[in-house]
Amino acid sequence: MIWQFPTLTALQSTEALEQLAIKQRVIDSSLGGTVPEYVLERKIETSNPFNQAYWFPEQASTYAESVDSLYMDIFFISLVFFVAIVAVMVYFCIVYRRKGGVIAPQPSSSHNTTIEILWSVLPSILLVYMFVEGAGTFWEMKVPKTDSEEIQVIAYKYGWQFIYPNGDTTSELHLVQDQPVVLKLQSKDVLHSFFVPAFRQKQDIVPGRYTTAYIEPNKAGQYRLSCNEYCGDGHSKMRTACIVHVSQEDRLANTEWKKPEYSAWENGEHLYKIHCAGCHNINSIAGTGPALNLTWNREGKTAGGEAFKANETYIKESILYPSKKIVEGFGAEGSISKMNSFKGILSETPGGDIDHVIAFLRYLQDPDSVSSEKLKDLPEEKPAAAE
Amino acid sequence: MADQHNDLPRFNHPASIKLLLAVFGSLIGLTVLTVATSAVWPESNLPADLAFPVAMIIASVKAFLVCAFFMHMWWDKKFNIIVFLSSTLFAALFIGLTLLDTGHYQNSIDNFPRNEVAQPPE
Amino acid sequence: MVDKTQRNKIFGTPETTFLNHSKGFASWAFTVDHKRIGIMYMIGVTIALFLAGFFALVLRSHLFSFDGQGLPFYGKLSNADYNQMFTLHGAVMVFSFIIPSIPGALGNIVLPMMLGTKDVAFPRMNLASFYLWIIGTGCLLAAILFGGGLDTGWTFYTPYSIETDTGVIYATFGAFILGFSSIFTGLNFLVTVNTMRAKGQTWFKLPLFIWSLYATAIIQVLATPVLGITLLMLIAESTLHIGIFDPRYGGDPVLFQHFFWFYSHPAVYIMILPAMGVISELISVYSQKRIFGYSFIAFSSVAIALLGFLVWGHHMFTSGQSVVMTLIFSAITFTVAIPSAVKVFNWLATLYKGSILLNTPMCYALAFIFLFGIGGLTGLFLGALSVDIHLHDTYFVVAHFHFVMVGGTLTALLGGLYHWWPKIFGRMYNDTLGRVSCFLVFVGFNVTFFPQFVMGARGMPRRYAQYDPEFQIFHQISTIGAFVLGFGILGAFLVLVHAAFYGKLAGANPFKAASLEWQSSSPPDFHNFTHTPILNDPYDFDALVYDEELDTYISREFADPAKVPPRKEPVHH
Amino acid sequence: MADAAHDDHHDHGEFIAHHFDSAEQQFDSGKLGIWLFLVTEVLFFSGLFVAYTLYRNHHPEIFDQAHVFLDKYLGGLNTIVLLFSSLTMALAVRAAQLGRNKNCGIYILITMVCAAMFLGVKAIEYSHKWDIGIFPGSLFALNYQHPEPTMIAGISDYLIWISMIPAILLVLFSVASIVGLLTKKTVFSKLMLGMAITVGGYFLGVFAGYSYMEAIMDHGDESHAAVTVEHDDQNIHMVSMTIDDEKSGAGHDGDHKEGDHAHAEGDHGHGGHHEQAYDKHHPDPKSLSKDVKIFFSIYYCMTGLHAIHIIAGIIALAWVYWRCLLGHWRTDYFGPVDYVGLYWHLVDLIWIYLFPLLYLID
Repeated sequence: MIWQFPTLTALQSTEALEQLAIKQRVIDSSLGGTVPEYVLERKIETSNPFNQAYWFPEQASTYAESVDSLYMDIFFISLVFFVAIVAVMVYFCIVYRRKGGVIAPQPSSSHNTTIEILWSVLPSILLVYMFVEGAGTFWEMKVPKTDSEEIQVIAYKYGWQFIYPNGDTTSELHLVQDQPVVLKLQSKDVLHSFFVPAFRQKQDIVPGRYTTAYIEPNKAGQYRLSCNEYCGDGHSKMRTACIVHVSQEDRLANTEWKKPEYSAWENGEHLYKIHCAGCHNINSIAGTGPALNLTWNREGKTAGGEAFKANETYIKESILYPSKKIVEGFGAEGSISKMNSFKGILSETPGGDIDHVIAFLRYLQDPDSVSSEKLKDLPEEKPAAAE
Repeated sequence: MADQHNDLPRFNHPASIKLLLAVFGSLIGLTVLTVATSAVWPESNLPADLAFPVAMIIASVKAFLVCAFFMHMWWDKKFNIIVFLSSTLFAALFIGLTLLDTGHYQNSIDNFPRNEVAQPPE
Repeated sequence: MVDKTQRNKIFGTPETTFLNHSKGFASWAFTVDHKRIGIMYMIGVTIALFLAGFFALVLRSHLFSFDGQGLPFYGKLSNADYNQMFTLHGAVMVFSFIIPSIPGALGNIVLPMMLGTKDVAFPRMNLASFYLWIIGTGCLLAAILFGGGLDTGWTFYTPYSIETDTGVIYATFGAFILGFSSIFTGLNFLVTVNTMRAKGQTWFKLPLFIWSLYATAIIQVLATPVLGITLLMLIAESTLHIGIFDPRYGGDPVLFQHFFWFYSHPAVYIMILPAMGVISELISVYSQKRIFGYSFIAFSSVAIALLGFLVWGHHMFTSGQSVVMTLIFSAITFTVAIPSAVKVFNWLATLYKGSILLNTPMCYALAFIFLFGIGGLTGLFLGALSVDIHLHDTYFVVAHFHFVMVGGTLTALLGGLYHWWPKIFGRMYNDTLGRVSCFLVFVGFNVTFFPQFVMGARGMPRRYAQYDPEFQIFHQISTIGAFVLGFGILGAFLVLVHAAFYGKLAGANPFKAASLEWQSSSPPDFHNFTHTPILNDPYDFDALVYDEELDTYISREFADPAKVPPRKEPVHH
Repeated sequence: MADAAHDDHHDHGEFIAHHFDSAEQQFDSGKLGIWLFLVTEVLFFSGLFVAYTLYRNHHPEIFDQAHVFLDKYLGGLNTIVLLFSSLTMALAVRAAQLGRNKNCGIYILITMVCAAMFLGVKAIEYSHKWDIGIFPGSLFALNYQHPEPTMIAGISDYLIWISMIPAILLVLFSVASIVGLLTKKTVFSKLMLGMAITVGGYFLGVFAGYSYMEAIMDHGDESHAAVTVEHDDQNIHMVSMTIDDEKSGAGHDGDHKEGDHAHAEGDHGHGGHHEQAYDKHHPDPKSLSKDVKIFFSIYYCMTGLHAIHIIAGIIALAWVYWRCLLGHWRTDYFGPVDYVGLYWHLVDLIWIYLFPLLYLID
């Protein structure tokens, strides 16, 4: 077992997804019990270090290629410099070695400003190239396209949960080829880091805030996904798979979706994050709209000077017909609200989405006032990740 | 400004008592001024944004007086002055760059629902 | 010109030296002599090196197989034990070994002598620095004995370091104390160099080792206090929950990283700058040639020290730092490459037309150029943003900083020890065995860490107790290399220890070196010099002539004029 | 030290260390050394200033809510005490420069007394905060009835606990001084007397702070009716923090009702900042942001670290004072006074910034 060399079976990248079986192997875990581990076989060129395939796993995202090519550029630049330095060093050591113990240095210059300035300035041109190239690709990695799908990633000790726009969850990441995705990452406990080598993408996950990672997967296949920031005893167990499907249909059919069990307010919060968080804060600071943690049961005035109380009726009306009663300070009387109507987007039925949002608003004011009983049958929404 | 003491070694520059007392007087004056400003400012029509810079300017004037005369910087070697002032430069660098960065990502913290942060064990 | 008896008294074998002028435990424990403190530091850091090296071998053995089965005779390490091993390896190596190694051991002994003075400016503070080192290291190790170990990684990242129930408080307190030890050394060196140089020794007549120690000391004084307050705040966070770093109480973990790296990036230069200074000395002495581009090397040290304060964010490219700051930090990071490259080019130019003696210290110097070359160049990969995103926190980074820290600093430390050993103990080492151990270090090092570049680029994350089988072959090569490296280092120290007791007498200046410390007897007198040293250019090797009677090199001024060969015209351009 | 092997050409004075060539070199080294040490001090504090700046920038509201618990007049008193100690320190350095050991000793003693007095006032401030549950970090539990009233003669038991240490020191120093007098160890006796006087300074500070609190409390009680009607800031100030909160139970309750009323009114405000309308000098714990405790964490870290520096300063000053008594200072050897002086001024400098940053937020 110890001397068993790894098998580097070539896997044709064009193979259909059906052939991509996840091999599950159970290995002994010091954490107690057993933990399944995904062993992913990947194609790696093993003989030629001058080829980028030697250094890198498969390229499965749009920017992977430019990362690799910059790497190889720096590799060759470094190689030239390194070989030159070592060759010069060895050459000097042979030619000018002390012979017979006689100390006889030959007269030579001890400084030469021109040459010193030259060898300071010329390499820096290469450095500028490296910076510009690296920064350009970095920008691509960071700035999402507008039509990207948003997937919530929750990292915890020691595992992953991926929540798709319809609320379904998986414990592996399932993406669709050529469908850009923004991952909104959050951590349940300590620092983690999202890393998929095939995408060349990595992002730390910081508790208490969101971080985002943007990916444009462009090649179907199954890749390693690992935690890259030390998080405790199970750090090296915090691995899963990232599966890029050829199409949306394929993803729907070949994924084991887990339907979540939410309580009303939890679903409300989920809806808040999807639909409201852009304009409404929940930290007492007004954003484009009023802060929602102060909303429930609040009494105030509309832009027109009319008094209102933020009860169920008012909130329901504000979500469905935002322009009717604009809160003072957020728009003129009679103008069109900055907020879009959510009619047809959030269900109005009793026990539906709007009621869940209201439960969330109440929860924000007083967590004890809201039942935490789980909802067994969440209303069916759009199909998974439909665009 | 130092007293004339020709018999002293050249590294010895006693400051005059008058000067020290004058500096002390100004320091007390500035302290009273800054407390008074802070008491009056909120009620006055002066722009609220300026209260903090004004307090800092007063503090810096006080710091200058202490450094220059109590700490003898006025008569000290230039090198020592550079050494000391460099510390504020590096502290400013530390504060500045960190502030710049946290300012950029502060949104992602503010928008994070606080109840989702793992709660401390009771 | 002095008479023969006096000359022999100055350069001959001395009767009393700093080693034997007083005896007994107390004469060492309460000494304020910089040389004795230096030797105590040397022993201390060596123990720390072997301890941390032992941890390294344990964890490398563990990684021999992908599922954590370890070596057949070795048994198995649990994940928790593995995490403790890499943490202790890192923490002891960084805080107790590398940072104090060259300044504490070599700098303490050599710096005052290079300045022709009797001691550092504050000798008692120097002793305090050593005792703080002992207390600090003791606290670090107390984490193992009383605190249930330490498993945070040497970086103590929050919130993990607050949540874990291992001895983080012991360890952070230890690192806090070690920080003060480092500050004391740096402060002492800065003042000594500023106020206590020999008469007529201007800044540009200082050996480059002094320049590099000076630049190091600037960092120690400016950056280390920030580590102090960071660790205090971390302790306050884990005991009182002050809510600065812990998100559960409203804090920001990324802020901790800013705090930590504001110190720890400059600390990287605390580790490497003195090594560069040692190499500058070695290259010029063993080529018997004036160092090429003295002022460029001198200023590049200071430039590295100051630029080092502007690039801490490059440890945080993936941490959730803002995009704007990431771009800024990346751009500044590349500028640090220039002064480092300048040094390498200047060392090569010094070799040109020299008279190169390939003895043990020079072998280490050449190994340094090779290994630091790789370490420095791989830094470019990590400075380039897009590539760093992929390589961050993988074995590529592990390999990169080991090439700089071990391939750089440890190699330079060994080279420096071999270079100054005859001066410190008055005895010569076995050069053949020295070179053999140097070769083992060089080969073992490359075998250990080169495969890690490949692993890293292929996506092997660091700090993994278990890993995918495809990486196993690289880990196996690496583990074998680590044992070779361990034997090499052990051998290098055995050769030195043997030399200190049984080596041939070395003479005052066996290597024809021109800086002032070689104008004392070997070992030096308690007061360093029994005469006022004659100030000459530290790189003017023609100022020295061979004295047959003493079998060593002495200044022309002391030599018999009849036997002195004519002075070559110095070449100045 | 100067053994035979050490052929010393210099006329080394009594206090010139063997490795220095001249008094000037020794002085310059010491001076550069202390400046560098001050550099490390500035950077040491810089970490806390970073924390302060960030939280003030990103969460101005918690600073707004929290600053009402700090009394700018007590802070101002401490500022003046420290500035005065700086003056006497500068005078002490001057006396040492002129070789006047006795004057120097007196000035140092005054400096030490001021330092201790500063700590006394701080003890009043701290114990008041603890009385109402303002503890650092997660211990923070603002509650005007906190803790159970266990005060002795109207004095906070926290204050009594803190004052135990100086009280013990006072006894020890006094006894040591008398013993020294009896055994004719004059210098030792004087040193101990000086230390006893220094500790006395602490109680002076406690007394000053306590009297001030009493005064504003009395003032507040007399004009209580007027206060609530006129909303006179000066008069209502600190009512919530007077140590007699529990004694004047009735008035206190009334105050709360007043506050509850204001709260109810405040609810009708708009923009979600209804807590702002609440009586700003007596805020309801529920109306405060959860993060207010971070302000107090920063406050305790900054002022606590500063107080530790004051204590270290007193120890250093005591050493200088001792050497004054021994008559060590001469016109060519006064370095240690100067160095300790520089350190003391730095402690003052840091307070000069801490004062407006923490106390004068409005």
